[in-house]
Amino acid sequence: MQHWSTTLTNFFVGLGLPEPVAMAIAFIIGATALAIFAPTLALGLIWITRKIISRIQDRIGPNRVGPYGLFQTVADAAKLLSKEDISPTDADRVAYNLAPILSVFGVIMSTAVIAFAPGIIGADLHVGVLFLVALGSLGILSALMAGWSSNNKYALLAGFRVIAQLLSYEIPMVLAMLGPVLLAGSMRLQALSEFQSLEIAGFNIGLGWTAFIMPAVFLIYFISALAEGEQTPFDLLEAESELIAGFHIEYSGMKFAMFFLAQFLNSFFLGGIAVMLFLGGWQGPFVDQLPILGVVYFLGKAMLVYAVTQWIKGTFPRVRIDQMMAFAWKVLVPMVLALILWQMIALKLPAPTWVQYAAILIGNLGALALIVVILNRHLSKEEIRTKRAFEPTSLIGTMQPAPPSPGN
Amino acid sequence: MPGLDALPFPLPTVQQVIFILIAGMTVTGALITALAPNLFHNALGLVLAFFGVAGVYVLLEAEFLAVSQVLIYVGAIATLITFAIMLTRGMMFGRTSSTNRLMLSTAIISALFFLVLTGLLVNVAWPEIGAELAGSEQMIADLGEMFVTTYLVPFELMALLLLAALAGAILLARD
Amino acid sequence: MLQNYTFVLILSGLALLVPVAAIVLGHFLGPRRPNPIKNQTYESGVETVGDTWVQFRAQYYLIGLIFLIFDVEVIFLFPIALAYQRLSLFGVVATITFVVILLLGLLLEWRKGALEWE
Amino acid sequence: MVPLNWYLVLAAFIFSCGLYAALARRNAIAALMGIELMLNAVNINLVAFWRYGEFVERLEGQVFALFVIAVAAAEVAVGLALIISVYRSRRTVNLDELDLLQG
Repeated sequence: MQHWSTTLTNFFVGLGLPEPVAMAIAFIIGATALAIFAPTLALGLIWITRKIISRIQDRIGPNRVGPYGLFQTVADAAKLLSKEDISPTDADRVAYNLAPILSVFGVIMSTAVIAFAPGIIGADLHVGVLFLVALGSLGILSALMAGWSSNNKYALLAGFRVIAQLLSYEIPMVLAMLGPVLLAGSMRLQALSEFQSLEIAGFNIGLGWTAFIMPAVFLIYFISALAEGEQTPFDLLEAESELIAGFHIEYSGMKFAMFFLAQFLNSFFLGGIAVMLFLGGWQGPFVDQLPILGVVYFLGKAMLVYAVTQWIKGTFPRVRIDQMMAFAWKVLVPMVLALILWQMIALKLPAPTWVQYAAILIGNLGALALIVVILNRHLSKEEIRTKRAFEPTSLIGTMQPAPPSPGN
Repeated sequence: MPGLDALPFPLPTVQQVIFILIAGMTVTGALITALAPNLFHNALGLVLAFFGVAGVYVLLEAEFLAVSQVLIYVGAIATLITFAIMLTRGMMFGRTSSTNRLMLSTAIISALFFLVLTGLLVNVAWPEIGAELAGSEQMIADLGEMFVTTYLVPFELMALLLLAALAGAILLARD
Repeated sequence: MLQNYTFVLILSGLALLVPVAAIVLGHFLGPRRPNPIKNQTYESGVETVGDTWVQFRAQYYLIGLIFLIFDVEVIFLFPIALAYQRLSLFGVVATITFVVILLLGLLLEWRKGALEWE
Repeated sequence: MVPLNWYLVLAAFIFSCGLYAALARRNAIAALMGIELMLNAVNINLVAFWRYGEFVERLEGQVFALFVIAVAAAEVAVGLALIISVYRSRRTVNLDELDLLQG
């Protein structure tokens, strides 16, 4: 499949431009498309989130501005544009203003390596997967700068908390990404998507998803991505209902909007990475005949994953910070390391490919079963059950009357 | 264009312009790291320099190295340095000068070092071959293969070294 | 390869432009009436006490430390994964040894209690 | 292509900045940052010589640079842990106040 830039360049060369100029124009057009696509997508994502969450909470959600309230986010953006831009005294000017820019910069850059369809990818970097992870460190940097420069204790504390969270979950995430890379033998996202084809009688139905071979690795990636995207149940940073806003507490107006935008896009793209690595990317029926269908498949799958994260947001309670850290280091990391080890052994079994894949699948199912057993045993321990039922650690928000004192 | 040929120096190619941009970024970062009195600004300058160095690696077509530079230096080392700055903060802001009494002599030595080195480097006729690379993806795979064949001993030793560093650092840093 | 990065460079210019343009626009469209009270640090309506630079707990540093070590080792696994199809048995054993050392490191932290968040 | 000299001069400049920071700064963490800069400068040289050298396919410069990065990670981890540990007992990280070994 020809890369889009080649097609565009050839078109401009056909118009009589010299080749370097034609290529530059093609690149600028492509980059502009991506840079416009990302913020527009964010407007849509915010609308979808509000609709899903309000349905879960038995509300209607935005329904005034435009059909189905579609333009509500546009109105909100316009409102934020007209808000005063307050910066606290003693804030460190440079870092304070750079932090929101950096956070948006990171998410827009990650569109560069997203494989939308065969031949439609900004730049098919040979280190694609690691490039995406590296952009994640920009998010860490921006949290650090925002927290430090605001000259606010809460912002600094929240910044440190969120960095500890992002760091802890990056390890299981990267290790889970190693699974598909080992199978496909490439870090290019286009190659990873191409790898997940499945031909039955010469027709590609596009269901060779790596998630079918390694469900446990996929689950680990998904959980880590929830934490990396600061989504419930790992949204300790924001904890909208009980804490103040986190490291961006001192930001207002458009600068705050930038953090907001970056967060929504980030969780969408983390879902997009899950689709590219585990859920077949742009693969689907008829995509070989009509490549542009890939865009529909990819965005559809990514939206579905995003909807699931919002569903989780509307359903699950938040975890405590100690639970969160322990979960990353004591459950996810050992498990994914063991799974990768098993996969390495299975891939070198002297047997046909399908036997190797079956071995990987068995290992993954075994890991899932092990987790269920351990969790079951842990949660059914008598002391934990009593503690959960009768002794909440804090009475705030539990709706229970205080236990009667023994003196009565 | 006859006008351009008359210039006393050749026009830079696109790659050279990009190199100058990246080098400017790196130099700015390095200067902030060395000279700014505020420790946090030092750390930010260091991050800028790290990004610049990653850009230099890209220009040298060492893709994997560039991405590891960002992941390890920016993502982990710079973060760790900032954590340490926060943990050891105390009297270091503003009250005393940020440099010690060796400042002047060190500045002179560093400047001389740079000037002498530059004078030497510019005058040596380095053999510049710069052969075409076979393919970037192939190169990354070759790198991986070398880790477990040619460079097996340093590779495994490195793992052990990191393990030892981890153990030692945890012992030191715990309350 | 450099062609790919030319695109990345162009996109990075635009990716900087989008937030900068938005913030500058917001800066000019919004009102500007700062006063000392408005510009105070917001700490939930309570007057700010003392320095912002409160002492941090070492646990954060420990998390960063463990992350650093693991990050380095995990990154080294990626090129090996690319070459994995053509590795000999010797190479496979070497890779597995490397992963086992990684696991040992995790076990060590666990035993030392560095993973406890008290 | 960019001449090799340019990379070398850039590396020399970064190295000098690192040298200055490592020697002249009072704060131990700033000195450590200077050392990081020096290591980065060395890495630039390694990779530049690899790229312009004779045996591009042997990848020695890249492998060496990667090992330098790994060792730098270990160095930072232990160095910062030392600094934190010293700070706990002496309440300072200023290098010229840490003179316990001075006669």
